[in-house]
Amino acid sequence: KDVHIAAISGYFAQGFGVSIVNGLKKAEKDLGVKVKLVDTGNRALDYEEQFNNIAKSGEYDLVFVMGWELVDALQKTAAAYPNTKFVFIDGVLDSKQIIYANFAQNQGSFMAGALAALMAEKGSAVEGLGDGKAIGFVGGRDIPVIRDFLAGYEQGAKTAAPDIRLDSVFAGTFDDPAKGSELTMALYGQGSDIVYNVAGPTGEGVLQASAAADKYSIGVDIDQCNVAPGHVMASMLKKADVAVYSLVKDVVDGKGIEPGSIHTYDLKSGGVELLLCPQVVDKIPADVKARLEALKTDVIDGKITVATVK
Amino acid sequence: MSDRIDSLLGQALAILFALGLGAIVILTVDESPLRVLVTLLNGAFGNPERIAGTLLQTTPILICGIAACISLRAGLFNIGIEGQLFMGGFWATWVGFSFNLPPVLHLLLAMAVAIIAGMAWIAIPAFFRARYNTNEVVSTILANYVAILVTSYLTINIFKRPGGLSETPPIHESAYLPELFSFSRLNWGLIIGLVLACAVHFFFTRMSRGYAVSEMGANPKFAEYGGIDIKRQIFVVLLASGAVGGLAGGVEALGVHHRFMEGFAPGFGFDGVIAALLANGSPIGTIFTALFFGALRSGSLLLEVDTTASREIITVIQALIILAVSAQITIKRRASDSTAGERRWKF
Amino acid sequence: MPFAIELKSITKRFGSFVANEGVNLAVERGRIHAIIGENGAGKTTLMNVLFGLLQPDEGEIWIDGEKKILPNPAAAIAAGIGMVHQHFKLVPSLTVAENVFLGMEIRKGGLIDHKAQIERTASLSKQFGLQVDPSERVGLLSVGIEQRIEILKVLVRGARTIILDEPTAVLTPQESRELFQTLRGFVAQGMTVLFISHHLEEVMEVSDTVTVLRHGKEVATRPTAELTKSDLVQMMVGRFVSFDRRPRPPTSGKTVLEVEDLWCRDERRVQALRGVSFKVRAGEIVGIAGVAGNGQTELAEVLSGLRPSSHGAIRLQGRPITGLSARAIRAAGIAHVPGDRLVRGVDRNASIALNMLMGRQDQKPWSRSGIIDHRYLTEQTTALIKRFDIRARGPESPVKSLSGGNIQKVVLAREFSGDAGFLLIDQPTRGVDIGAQEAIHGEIMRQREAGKAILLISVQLDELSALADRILVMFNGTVMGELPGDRVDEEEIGMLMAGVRPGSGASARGAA
Amino acid sequence: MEVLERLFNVALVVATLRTTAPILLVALGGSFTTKAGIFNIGLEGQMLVGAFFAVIGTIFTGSPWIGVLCGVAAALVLAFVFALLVVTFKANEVVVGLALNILAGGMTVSLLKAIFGTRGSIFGHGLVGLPVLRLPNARDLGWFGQMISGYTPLVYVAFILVPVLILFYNRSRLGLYIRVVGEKPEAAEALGISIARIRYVSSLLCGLLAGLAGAHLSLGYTTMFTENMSSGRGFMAVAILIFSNGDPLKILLGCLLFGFSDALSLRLQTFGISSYLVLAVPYLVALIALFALSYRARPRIIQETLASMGRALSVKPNAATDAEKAVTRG
Ligand SMILES: Nc1ncnc2c1ncn2[C@@H]1O[C@H](COP(=O)(O)OP(=O)(O)OP(=O)(O)O)[C@@H](O)[C@H]1O
Ligand SMILES: Nc1ncnc2c1ncn2[C@@H]1O[C@H](COP(=O)(O)OP(=O)(O)OP(=O)(O)O)[C@@H](O)[C@H]1O
Ligand SMILES: [Mg+2]
Ligand SMILES: [Mg+2]
Repeated sequence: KDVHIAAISGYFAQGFGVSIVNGLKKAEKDLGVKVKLVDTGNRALDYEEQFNNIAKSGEYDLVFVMGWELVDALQKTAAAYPNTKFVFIDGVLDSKQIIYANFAQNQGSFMAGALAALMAEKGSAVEGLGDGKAIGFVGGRDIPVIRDFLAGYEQGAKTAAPDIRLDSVFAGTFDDPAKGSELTMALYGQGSDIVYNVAGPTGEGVLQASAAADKYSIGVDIDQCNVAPGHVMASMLKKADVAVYSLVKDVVDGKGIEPGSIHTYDLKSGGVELLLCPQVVDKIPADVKARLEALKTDVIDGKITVATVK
Repeated sequence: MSDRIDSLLGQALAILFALGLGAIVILTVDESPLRVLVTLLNGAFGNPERIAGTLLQTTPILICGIAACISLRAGLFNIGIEGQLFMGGFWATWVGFSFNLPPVLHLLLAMAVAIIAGMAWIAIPAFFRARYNTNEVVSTILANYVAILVTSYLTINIFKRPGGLSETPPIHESAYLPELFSFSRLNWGLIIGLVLACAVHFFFTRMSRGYAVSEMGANPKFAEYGGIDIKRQIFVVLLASGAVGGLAGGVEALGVHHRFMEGFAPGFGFDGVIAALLANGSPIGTIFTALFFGALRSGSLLLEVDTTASREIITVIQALIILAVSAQITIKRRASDSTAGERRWKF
Repeated sequence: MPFAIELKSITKRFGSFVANEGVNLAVERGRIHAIIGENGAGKTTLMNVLFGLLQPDEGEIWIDGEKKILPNPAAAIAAGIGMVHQHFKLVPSLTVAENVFLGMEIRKGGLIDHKAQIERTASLSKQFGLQVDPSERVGLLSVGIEQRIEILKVLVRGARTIILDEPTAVLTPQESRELFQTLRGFVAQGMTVLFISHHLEEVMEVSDTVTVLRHGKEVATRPTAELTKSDLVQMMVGRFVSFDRRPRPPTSGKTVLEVEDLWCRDERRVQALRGVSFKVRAGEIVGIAGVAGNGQTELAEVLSGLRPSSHGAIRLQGRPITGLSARAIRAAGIAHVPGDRLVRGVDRNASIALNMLMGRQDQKPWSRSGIIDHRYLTEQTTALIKRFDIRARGPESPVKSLSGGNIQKVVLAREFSGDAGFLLIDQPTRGVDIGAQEAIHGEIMRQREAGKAILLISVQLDELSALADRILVMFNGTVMGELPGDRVDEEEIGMLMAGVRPGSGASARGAA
Repeated sequence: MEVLERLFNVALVVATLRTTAPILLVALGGSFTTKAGIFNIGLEGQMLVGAFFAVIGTIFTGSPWIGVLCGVAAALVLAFVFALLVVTFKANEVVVGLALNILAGGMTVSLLKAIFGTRGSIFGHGLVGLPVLRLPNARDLGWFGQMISGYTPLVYVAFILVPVLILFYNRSRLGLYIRVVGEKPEAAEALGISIARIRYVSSLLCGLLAGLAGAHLSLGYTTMFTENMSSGRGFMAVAILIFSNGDPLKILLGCLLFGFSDALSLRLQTFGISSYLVLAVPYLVALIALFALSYRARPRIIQETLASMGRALSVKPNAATDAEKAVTRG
């Protein structure tokens, strides 16, 4: 019997969603499962029927759900169809029927903030940096998940270099790269030399702006080093592809996944990670790299607790 | 009567033409039009739940459509229904979660506030349209953007509930608009919409004010000659249209979502305008066009799950239908308005 | 020498309506030729045929001894014919020179050469004595200058025959005189001028020959010198009392409407009314005669509150109503049959019944507490359809399915069936056939007998003489004189309509 | 003081010019239809398909220039449909414009899914943007050099088009005829100028520039396509067109105002003002400008009220036609 997997989200087009899709594609290829992607669009009214349509078919062995706006519909459906296994990606809810794949984006962002701050502190000692002693952040919409990234980023920066200024802005939308690019230019203009994007397609504009302005940016969710090679300093990976793949594999292998179980993907488990881009890695001074390693260890060991925003 | 049949026939032909084009579009994305049609029908009417789902989708389109009808009949173009809906939805929610009131009273107050919010949101464009003839199409479209941003601001920066959700706290149950059946979120909003459609139909066909408004839309010079105060009436009509737009938001907030969040009800305002246009500004006709769009929307939800075609195909087909019908209307107009040519010579 | 222009038995039909019937017209080169006739006599139609705007159904056009087919204005222009339309077609935001050269711009390197255009315009304007400032924007100029520009447009296209449709209708007396000067200059340079006019003294003054049209037929073509003004009027209006005067019991009551020194401007901000005063008593029909465009429309609009007056007072039943809204004026007791019935008088797409409702949708018994009594409306409409002999399938028939005459009856039925004490009736039978005219006249008389005060504006003298107790003749925004309705002296009224005060001999235009 | 310096500097000017360029291009396109007496609310959609097909064209040919051509061609198709319905079939301009916007939105997403398998954004796939032009010697000019150098070509095109269009309307025959058709169709008709033809031509010219504006968004401003990436810029342009009446110079001023308010408001965010409020600023500026200018223009408007009212909407199958040709002016 074929294994059928569904994924439902409004964000398949954005970094994190792309990562999920990649994981599923890989599972499709390697494990021979059947995958159905359901795009929710952006109308709250539609979500519940879409969940119902999926659950009622009874056809899917595992349903991945991504996006906080779907929570309401998810919980209702999960309660109504206890036999359908839903995996909520990127958060933990009260329901015991749902499986959770939780990513510690705050931890990853903590590392990104530390890197940005340490580099900014070096100032013009590093090629392409100025002495603004400031770092930037461009968010998509001003929503809690993005604030969670921001909180980690800020804490990382302050921990690594307390004097660094952080300018954070939001584009108000995930799909206006032009606005992302403009915001980034504004941040550069105000002294930031490194800008972290957490803004989906808007963020692509951030990365492109770093190339246009000959400055630095930090990618998010997936490996974005190649969007603006040499200008993307690092990418904060949220390895949804890995998470998704391993969960699917468990199903294929007949290992039961416990409803209500929480699968955590953090620095410790390697589910989130700061990837220094190979094009830039040589420009990063050794002491910065060492400090980053130390900070990472502190977080993993629990010496530093990274704040989270809900 | 034959006029009526002619025009219905014309519209039907136009819709068929658009559907034909739509079929071609579907073929280009490698899906069978027939399968799409069957899935659509199944998704929209396959079982009682799905029928209720269709009616659930129909409700906001219908109420927004009535808001549009009110302005269209007066020869005005309120494209800001979207913004009025967001405002109405937000402020109804606000009443719903910030006050503790007895059940019916709470609901009524929240509805009233939704209506007032919708009116307030159109008041300035309406004033400038009435007084200085400021193009209401553009001013109401721009106001939509502002409304969506402002409600987002209020939701996320001011009233956000704790937790990972970008939404307001839920409203108290005393402000719920009751559901009609246990198996669906379909609620009294549909009844409100139907009653409103009949009321607006009654207004335009039976009431003196409605007569004055529709004559202003049909021939403003005649209305002016008959002693109708056009400026005042423009203002009032736009306010009324905004009020219904706000009500649509109230119904969605109190009947379906019980809270306000991002993505509250995007696009329903536009759908409503289009439904009203297709119905030629008739509220009763809008019931059917709204149902048509509701079925398309609802059917497309299954389409997404059961076929490889995406829901945007439905948007494309919708647009094609509007285009076909808009041209159709004028083909008739040109044929019947033979006096226009005569008049030109008399100049 | 061949005629400059020769039209041979031109017939032009619009549907079943014959606008020109076998019209012959021959004009020698170097002459000013006038064409006169009542409204709707077919003058403009004939000129449009000559200018290629309309195609004749029968007949031939010969220009300088050659037979021509003129499928469009461009062909006419190529044949040396130019036309200045009754309504100017200038673009306000463009300069004089740009307007003159519009459609045949002088270009250098692909771009319009404004300098050259201005120079050419200046030299042309000098050559023909048409003073204009070529670089001025047209929107800022007066009507008189606009007309010069229209003439320049024609000249610059090399016209040798110039048609002017009612050129003096919009001009001040001084401007008219200057225009005539210019026209004489044209013929002195070997050009030919055809012009249409309703002002007989002008025709007498400047034309060499004159053609009179009546009901689409040519009545006469004569050298002007052989004719007197009263000959012209005679030929123009024919046996103008075509209706028998309606028998009338004397019913004269108290003054209902009083207009005192009323002034207003038209859309172009030109004074359209210049101090009009009169009274209308109950049971009296006061006629307003005059050539169209002498302020009658504006008078009607001011009285009904659709146009603001700039000065003066209107009193209805002794109460001042100046400056009130159209609604308040209606409520005060004025019913109005508008002159442009398709624009203002009806909603063509609505049913007859709904058209009957306009203006009284808020009144009992048409509506009660805001709800229209459709049963009453249908009953009333059915009754009115019967009473006014409206040929329609029923009260629900859309107005657009009715013929012109019947649409007019719908308007009359609505306005006459109210209880307004004063009826303002503008062109009640324009475009209406004889049968319907009879009926409408009968209805107007019934209203008079019912004690209504009636102001009847009409360009048809026979209509006025059949109906009116007194006739006021309007000219150029003023009341030229008053005649008793029962003894209309055609000579006298013709003179007044032409702006000549009997006895004084001088044109009133000069005095105005 | 320091705050002001952080806010007002050359970077702000540069940002203003950058944010202005796409709106300017599309608004200049709209100037053709506005001048020809057509109310074109479909600019948004034309821009969007322009952006989309520019990217598609680039991906399939590898040349951004061919991409630009593809974008323009797609916008032209939409413009042609607009003209066909509005001019030939006398459909309501607002209805057609809105429907074409919806069509553009749905079509681009459907095609995204059909071609790339997902909705959202496309970049990579061998997509290359238009090159940045650095003017020679710009460095020697100091801040001025900074201001005028380093944009992608279509930015220069947008600003150069302003004088070109002024010249076009004042000195070219077509420009003159477009103005005449919009202002006084009877005059054009009387002189044998075909109103329909001029309206077609101006619709297509409009499509041309709207397509360029879209291509600029996806190949110049950024190098990617995102669904709905025109983000209301077309509607902004319509607002500007209403109060500029289509005059290129006034369009430039209007666009600069929006570009400036956009650029400035983005910077204001770093001072802790909520992003949602800041983002509303350009729309509010547009609204205020619309209202303020219509208040000023009122005497003319009073006369036109009735004419435009009949025309503003003829949903009723046979509503007044005589006012149809009147131009909507705010
Ligand atoms: N295009 C047309 N279609 C139908 N009837 C027309 C048309 N043009 C003119 N007519 C009719 O033909 C008749 C003659 O019109 P024409 O304009 O030639 O009159 P005129 O003598 O110039 O009148 P006026 O003195 O009022 O200008 C009128 O009854 C008019 O209604
Ligand atoms: N478009 C139409 N639809 C339906 N009926 C029509 C239409 N046009 C005309 N009719 C009918 O045909 C009849 C003749 O119309 P027509 O306009 O020729 O009248 P007419 O003889 O000129 O009358 P009048 O002299 O009053 O203008 C009218 O009574 C009218 O009811
Ligand atoms: Mg005439
Ligand atoms: Mg007739």
